[in-house]
Amino acid sequence: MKFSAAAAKTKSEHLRRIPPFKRAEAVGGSGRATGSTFRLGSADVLTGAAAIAVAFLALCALVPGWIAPYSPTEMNTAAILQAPSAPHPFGTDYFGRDVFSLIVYGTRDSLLIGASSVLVGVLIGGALGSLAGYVGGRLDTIIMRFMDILLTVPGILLALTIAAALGPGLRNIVLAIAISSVPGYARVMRGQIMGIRRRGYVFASRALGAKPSSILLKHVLPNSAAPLLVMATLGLGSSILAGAGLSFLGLGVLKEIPDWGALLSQGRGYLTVAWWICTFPGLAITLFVLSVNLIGDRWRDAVDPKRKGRA
Amino acid sequence: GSSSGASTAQAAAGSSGAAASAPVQGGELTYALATSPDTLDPRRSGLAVSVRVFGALYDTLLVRKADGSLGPSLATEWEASGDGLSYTLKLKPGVKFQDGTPFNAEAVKYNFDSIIDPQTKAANALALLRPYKSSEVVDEYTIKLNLETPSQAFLGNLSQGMLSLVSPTAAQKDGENFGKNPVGTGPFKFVGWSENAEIKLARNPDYVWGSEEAKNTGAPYLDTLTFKIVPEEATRIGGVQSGQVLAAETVPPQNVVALQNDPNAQLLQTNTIGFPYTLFFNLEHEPWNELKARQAVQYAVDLDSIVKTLYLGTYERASSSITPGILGYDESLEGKIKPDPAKANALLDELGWIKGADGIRAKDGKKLTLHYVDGSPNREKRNDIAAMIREQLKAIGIETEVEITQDIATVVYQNWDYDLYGNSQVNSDPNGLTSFYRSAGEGRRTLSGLSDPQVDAWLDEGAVEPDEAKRAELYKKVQQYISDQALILPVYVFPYTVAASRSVQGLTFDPFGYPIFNDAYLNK
Amino acid sequence: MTARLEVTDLTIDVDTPRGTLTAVSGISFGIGPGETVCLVGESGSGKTIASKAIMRLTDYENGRIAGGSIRLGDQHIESLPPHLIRDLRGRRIAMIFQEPMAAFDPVFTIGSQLIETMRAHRREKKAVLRQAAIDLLIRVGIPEPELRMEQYPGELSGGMLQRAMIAMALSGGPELLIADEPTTALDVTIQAQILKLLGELKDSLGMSILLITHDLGVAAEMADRIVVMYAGRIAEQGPAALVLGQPRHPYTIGLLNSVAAQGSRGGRLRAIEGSPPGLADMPDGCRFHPRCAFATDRCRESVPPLSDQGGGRLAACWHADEAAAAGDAQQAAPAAHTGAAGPAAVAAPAPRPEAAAAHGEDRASGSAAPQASALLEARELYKHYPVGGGWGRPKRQLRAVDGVSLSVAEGETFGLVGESGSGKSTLGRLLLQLEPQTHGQVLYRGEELPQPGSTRWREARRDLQIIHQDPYGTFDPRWSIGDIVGEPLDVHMKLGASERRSRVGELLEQVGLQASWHNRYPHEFSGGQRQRIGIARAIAVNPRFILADEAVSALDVSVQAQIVNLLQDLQRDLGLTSVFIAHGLQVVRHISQRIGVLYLGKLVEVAPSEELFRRPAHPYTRALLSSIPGAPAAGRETFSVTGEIPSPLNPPSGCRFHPRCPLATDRCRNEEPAFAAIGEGHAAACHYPL
Amino acid sequence: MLQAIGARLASSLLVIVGSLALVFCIFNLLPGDPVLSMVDPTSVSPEVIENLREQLGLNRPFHERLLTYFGDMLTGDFGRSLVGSEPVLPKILHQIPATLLLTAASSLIAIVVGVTLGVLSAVRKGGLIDLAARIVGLFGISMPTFWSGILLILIFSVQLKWLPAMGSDGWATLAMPALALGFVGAGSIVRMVRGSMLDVLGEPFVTTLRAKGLRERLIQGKHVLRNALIPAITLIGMQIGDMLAGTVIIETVFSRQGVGRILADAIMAKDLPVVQGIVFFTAIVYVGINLLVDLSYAAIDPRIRRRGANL
Ligand SMILES: Nc1ncnc2c1ncn2[C@@H]1O[C@H](COP(=O)(O)OP(=O)(O)OP(=O)(O)O)[C@@H](O)[C@H]1O
Ligand SMILES: Nc1ncnc2c1ncn2[C@@H]1O[C@H](COP(=O)(O)OP(=O)(O)OP(=O)(O)O)[C@@H](O)[C@H]1O
Ligand SMILES: [Mg+2]
Ligand SMILES: [Mg+2]
Repeated sequence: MKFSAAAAKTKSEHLRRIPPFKRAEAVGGSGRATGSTFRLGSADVLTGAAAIAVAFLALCALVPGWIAPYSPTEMNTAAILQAPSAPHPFGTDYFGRDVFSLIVYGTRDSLLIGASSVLVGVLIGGALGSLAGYVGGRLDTIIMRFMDILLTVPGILLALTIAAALGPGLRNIVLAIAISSVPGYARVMRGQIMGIRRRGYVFASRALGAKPSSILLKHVLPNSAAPLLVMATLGLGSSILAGAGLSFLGLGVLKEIPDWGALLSQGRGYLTVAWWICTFPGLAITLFVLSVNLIGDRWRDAVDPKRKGRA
Repeated sequence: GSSSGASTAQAAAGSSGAAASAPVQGGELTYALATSPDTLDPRRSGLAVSVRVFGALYDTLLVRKADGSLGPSLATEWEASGDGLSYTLKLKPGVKFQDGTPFNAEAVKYNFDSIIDPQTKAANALALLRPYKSSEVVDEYTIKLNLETPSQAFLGNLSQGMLSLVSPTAAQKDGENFGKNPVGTGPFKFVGWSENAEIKLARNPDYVWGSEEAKNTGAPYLDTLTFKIVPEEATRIGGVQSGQVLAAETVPPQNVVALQNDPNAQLLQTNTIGFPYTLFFNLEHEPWNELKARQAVQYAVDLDSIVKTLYLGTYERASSSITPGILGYDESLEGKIKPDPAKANALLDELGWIKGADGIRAKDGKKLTLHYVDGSPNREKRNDIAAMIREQLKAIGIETEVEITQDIATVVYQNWDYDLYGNSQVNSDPNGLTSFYRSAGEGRRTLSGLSDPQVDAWLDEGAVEPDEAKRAELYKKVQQYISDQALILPVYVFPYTVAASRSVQGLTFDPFGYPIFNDAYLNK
Repeated sequence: MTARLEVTDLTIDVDTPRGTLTAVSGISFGIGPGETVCLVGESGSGKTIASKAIMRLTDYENGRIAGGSIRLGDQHIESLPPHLIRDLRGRRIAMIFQEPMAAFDPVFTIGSQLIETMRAHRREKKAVLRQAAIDLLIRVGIPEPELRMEQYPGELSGGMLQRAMIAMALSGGPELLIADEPTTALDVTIQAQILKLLGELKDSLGMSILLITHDLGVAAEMADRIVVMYAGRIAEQGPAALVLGQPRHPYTIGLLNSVAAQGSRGGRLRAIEGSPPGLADMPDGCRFHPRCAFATDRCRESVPPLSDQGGGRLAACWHADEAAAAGDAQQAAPAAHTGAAGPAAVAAPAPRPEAAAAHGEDRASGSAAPQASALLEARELYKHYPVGGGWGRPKRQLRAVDGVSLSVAEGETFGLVGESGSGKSTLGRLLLQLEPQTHGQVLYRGEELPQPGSTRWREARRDLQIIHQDPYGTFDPRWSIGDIVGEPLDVHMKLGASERRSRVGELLEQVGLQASWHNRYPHEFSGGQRQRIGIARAIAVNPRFILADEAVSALDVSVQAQIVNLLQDLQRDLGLTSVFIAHGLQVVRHISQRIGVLYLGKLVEVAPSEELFRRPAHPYTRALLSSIPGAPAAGRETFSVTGEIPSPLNPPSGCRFHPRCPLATDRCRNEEPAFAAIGEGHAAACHYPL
Repeated sequence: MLQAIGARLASSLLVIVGSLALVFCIFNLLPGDPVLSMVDPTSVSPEVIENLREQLGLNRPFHERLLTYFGDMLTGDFGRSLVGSEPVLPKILHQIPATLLLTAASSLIAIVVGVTLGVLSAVRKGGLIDLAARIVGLFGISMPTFWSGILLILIFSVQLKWLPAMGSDGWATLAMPALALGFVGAGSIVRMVRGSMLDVLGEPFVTTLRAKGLRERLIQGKHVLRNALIPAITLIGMQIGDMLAGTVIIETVFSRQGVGRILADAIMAKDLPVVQGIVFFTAIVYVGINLLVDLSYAAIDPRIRRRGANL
């Protein structure tokens, strides 16, 4: 087989030779939606709607009292399992709590579970992945092997261990979800870093005499972050779902104000008699995941110079 | 309160019409269980769900009849010695284990001796058999059981499924694996168990020694009895509604109504006996060692409303430490304690717990908190009870920390780390109260942690008192003491519910709430 | 069967996120049977999109034919339904692209991609098609065609792929072959081979060719007629000789002047000032007017029509006569074949003509020999990369640089040329000590450079700077250009915020950018502007030495000229020493005092620029020079090399050039020639120097 | 080649051994005592408990137990369950086929649905189909499996009576669980495939293919898809891993046999030998998935095949 390094090199070398303008064209002009009437502008309408939704959810998380008509803990035993109606737009649950208010008040913890477990996962996974990718060599092997090992250890086992070691509570659910997500983030980050460290601007910076640490901080990390952050937007939703899953397996915490996942898990037994108890929290999760992802996609397109101008 | 007062299995809904038609031979009954048995070796099992299967696989020496009295099964006659230290039982001749091993005194001796042998790692059976010491084989069909101390509960316990009799040959041969290859004398023999899926039993054609408990004392009508293990409520009920299984146990209250209106399904329900779901205060923890604090909780919690709200009227409220149907049950306790937040507040005020700005009481800078431990998953909506109690206690200034944990063994039974913890037990004799309220030995303790010589004395007396009426009196005293001291919050009596297809007929339950499959048949 | 292509008033709109823009406005041209037409013009002038429109490929790229017609024979392409268009593509019109490597699907074999093309247009047995494919590969000069059929694109060299691409284009027997910059990505030697192949094929098959290029040399060599595009319009078109020899549009004249050509060494190039407009901000009137020396109000207000200028030539200029006259006046000097040699100050004047001229002369007359003290010296440099290995394969050594000694004098500009993969960049990196060498020494001012990481190494980084070939890739896309230019300042001098700001502003102005642009981002700049930013960064900390690695190769000629001028000015003003790597031989010749020729990791010849061009001693140098597109210089016989540069993994024995050398003997095969002096400051490694 | 396989095996072995050791450590950290969950501590005397510990070897030092465990494992002895005291290996082997089948079926669904929707949405970028496919995909990743599972049961078993609600015998019982699980994976795959299809559609070689006069369907189905799958394969591999983990919940909901349920029970009961046995199995599956991923890379991408990069 006549595959020489010279040939391998040629491609990138030649790509570099294309005038910069053309390179932009090469990646910019992608297939046109044949015969579609639904065009570019609608992406922004969607993103706008998503932004409004997220803003609304943020409002719910910060000042639920402004939005919710009832207290989330108020158990009106005279009005249990009421179908959606004007006073209770999302109905009431088996305690007689107003489902709408529950969801509004549950926003904070839900977003918190999502955000903080993603944050922890991204920080740990990102750090390990960067280390593995930037330093390389043996450290890379060790870290990635360990990530593989972590991947094979079942998530509920981790959750249980953490709950057992640190006591029950939201914090531990978050930690458990975060730790299970670490290998994924680490992998992506490592791949990114390995790609970015070969970029021209890293070479240029090194040629200028910049210190490796400052290259890592100023060039490599900021440029590697985008896919990780996009992955994190996905993670926001899946963490809430993972929390719901733990709650389903009986590892949740009984909080005064349940998060969406817990609402969903606790209400599932009522699906046939009172569909509204777990359907609306489910829709809340969907709304959140949907909007965050739409925004995430849009934002990646905006940040990623390669995708500039793509819907 | 319990209207009937009796422990008769009350089949609700459709089963009434069934009695008329003649039983049909054959067919397979699929019966969905909510959890999986741990083992089919009765000696080693610790789960009530296993007993549902034991009833089909095994027989016990005695049975508890619908009226609460003891009846013959494998033992035809029994007689206690004057000192109450031994019982002589006459056994039914001609009984064979499903592997052909004859059932006789030797077999009984083997069973009971192996239970007290630590090698067997016996579980609940060991507790039930206590204070058994040894057996003497008087002749082939007569056995004398010797006890360490007299026990009035002993005989009754012989009717419990955990003391079913296993084939000595098979038990010795299979050793540890016996639980996966059970052999008994029951109406069904074991065919196979595929874990987490199903346990398959087949009709034992030789079975002619059925107890009077079922109408059919011969071999069962069903050819096959298959237990499916279906933990998820919705799936279990869905299974009956879609016809994939013919019966499913533990119907959630919210589905009861729907099932009652379902033309294709029927709902069978019976109350269980023993100790109702009861919340125990931990008397070793401040401030719950003080009567007034406990009383305050007692007055603050509106259990009637909780039970009604959560169980939608399908569960009965418990009022005492034992359920109706148990000897000595004190009906006078029913409705005795009415919720009274004002009184509750007053009691706490008296103790010096003062409401702070956040509405939570505090004393000496310490908040008034109650550590409520409950198991997981949300069995019988017990977590929801916790949630409601938390709300109600908040109203009188108590902050409830609810801990839901999978690891009850550690949190509760090892660390005793709870202020309030709930438990229930299926039992037939009030003597079971001992394990909750009698001061335990050195270094050990009970759920309540009570240590009162008076109670100990009543319980000890009750254990040996041969006169039923006097025994009942003793246990009434205990119940009143428990109630007066506000040691517990009795919550509900658990009804065993089964959703079944209309084709299922003759399915009944024993007083413990365990299904009796011998009369069951399928209408084509 | 061959028909004429007629493009009339073609206007193409493209939909972009910013709205619909017009990329091509009302262009008309025709291609007769068997004719070669070259479409020339700077980047972004609309050449590609116009050619894609001919095959309606614009349909897939948010493009729309908004007006005009494209007629092939009697078919109106602009209105054909998709299935008919598809039938046309590849069969009647075929296309080859600039990037052979990117134009093949990397995951299918060459053979399957060839056969697939044929199957799209004819039904035949696989074996027949396979044989046809092999025949085609033979026809385009691919050795061992059967083996190549089974290979993947990644396993073939660029030149070979371009041949395969041509084979693929030929497979449908097209009447018209559109070649969009088919050789831009290739080495000069390979370019010459490919152009030759195209010429031969055209003659034997009687196709028409639409050749798109920005290289006037290529156009001069290939074209029967030339169409010059500017900003989406046609500026001038006509027979090649006329357009190149007597250009009548100021833009054509400017383009020709921008080409660094023989005899102009050291002097300033006559660049066209400014840069082409973007699609979104097209000037009114004549689109060239902002850059045109002849521009009047008329030009600003009304669009000049493409008018007949005689001799079958059309030009779109209100002042064609004046421009042509001015151009003619300057053509006193013997016109080179490209017609570009004439110093025609037609376009906007250079910023500091006098200084430039003066200095240019100085330099030119200055001695080329490195008698001044050497600033940088390389002694017996080797760089071997271990490749392969792992997973049980033996590691092999890739000899990227294989024993190079050279010295660069203080104040000198040393040019480095050679084919792709010859080791130019590697040598450059070694000289700057950005990579450790395998063997040998690099002396900076007589001392060896310290190891990476040490303080002195960092100090050296300040003195030795690099201008990268692809500036865009070396800019962090998230950094503003102020930060990019300021990065060396941050690394080497701790300046206060305002000081830094003013220094950055100064630097930006020094390279002809506005200081106020410091907070813009790289993607907002054109290629030429980006290269300026790169230069500003390189000179930010007053280095002693600059390595320009293909610093202008990616730029349009007009912009290239601007940058070359800028570099020369800066070198002079700052007293810089530099090494200038390029594959554009003319540019190297223009800017450097001495030139080294690298072949497969070895220096084969070093000589003063003019000397090298006048009397190349090594056959390889000679071959390089004669590969420069356009007719060979008078008095020099064509000297073409065959084949491609061998793999540096196992270089040929003896003289490394022998497999491609027409003069090779047994001695060349066995004995490695020494690098010996053959004249003053002129050395070559050849047994039989010319 | 042999060496490559050897290295591969070695690293796989490392991961497996590492996972087992990690789980062992985790269990060592867990408070609580398996013996306590085996017997009723209120009725059993401390001596009995001590005796049981002794029998199970639980009071020997940690490292000794670990070594013994690995030693026994080498001889094929995975120990006995602490709860049912049956041997672990047959217990798990009995359950593995069901779990593997479910994982495979849901992966198949995820891949088929995910790739199809991803391709459709990329090809019809900006159109209604695109929007629909993306939203369907996002729904997939925003619905907890237990919820969608129950919903499926209510629709297809209870209402329509088309499919059995539970069990693990026969294809009919596989349909809903695989659908519920596969849908989640499909969500991520849609996004990935869409993104990478768009990237590839922008590649210059697509223009070449069009210029050759190939049908658009051939271009998209043969060329673009194959190239687009290359970056998607890693994600698909990770999704398969996630689906294996997801069986814990799905097996419970649909009352299927499988190691997922056994694992959940064993963890709750602190039944280390069983957990270890299952982790051993999952580790092997993960290693197998990785191998499969690499093989598919090689199958799809000749560059890797020729270089024999990872195998
Ligand atoms: N699909 C597209 N979407 C938006 N703009 C486009 C598209 N294709 C081309 N353009 C614009 O049209 C103009 C002409 O582009 P074209 O590729 O034809 O130029 P060119 O003359 O071939 O340049 P080069 O020499 O760099 O190849 C450019 O400004 C480019 O930005
Ligand atoms: N880091 C590296 N690892 C392995 N091989 C390398 C490396 N860098 C360069 N090479 C090889 O060394 C040889 C010389 O490369 P170099 O980039 O110096 O060539 P060049 O003359 O600059 O070519 P071009 O004109 O294409 O830029 C090539 O065969 C290349 O593949
Ligand atoms: Mg172009
Ligand atoms: Mg180079």
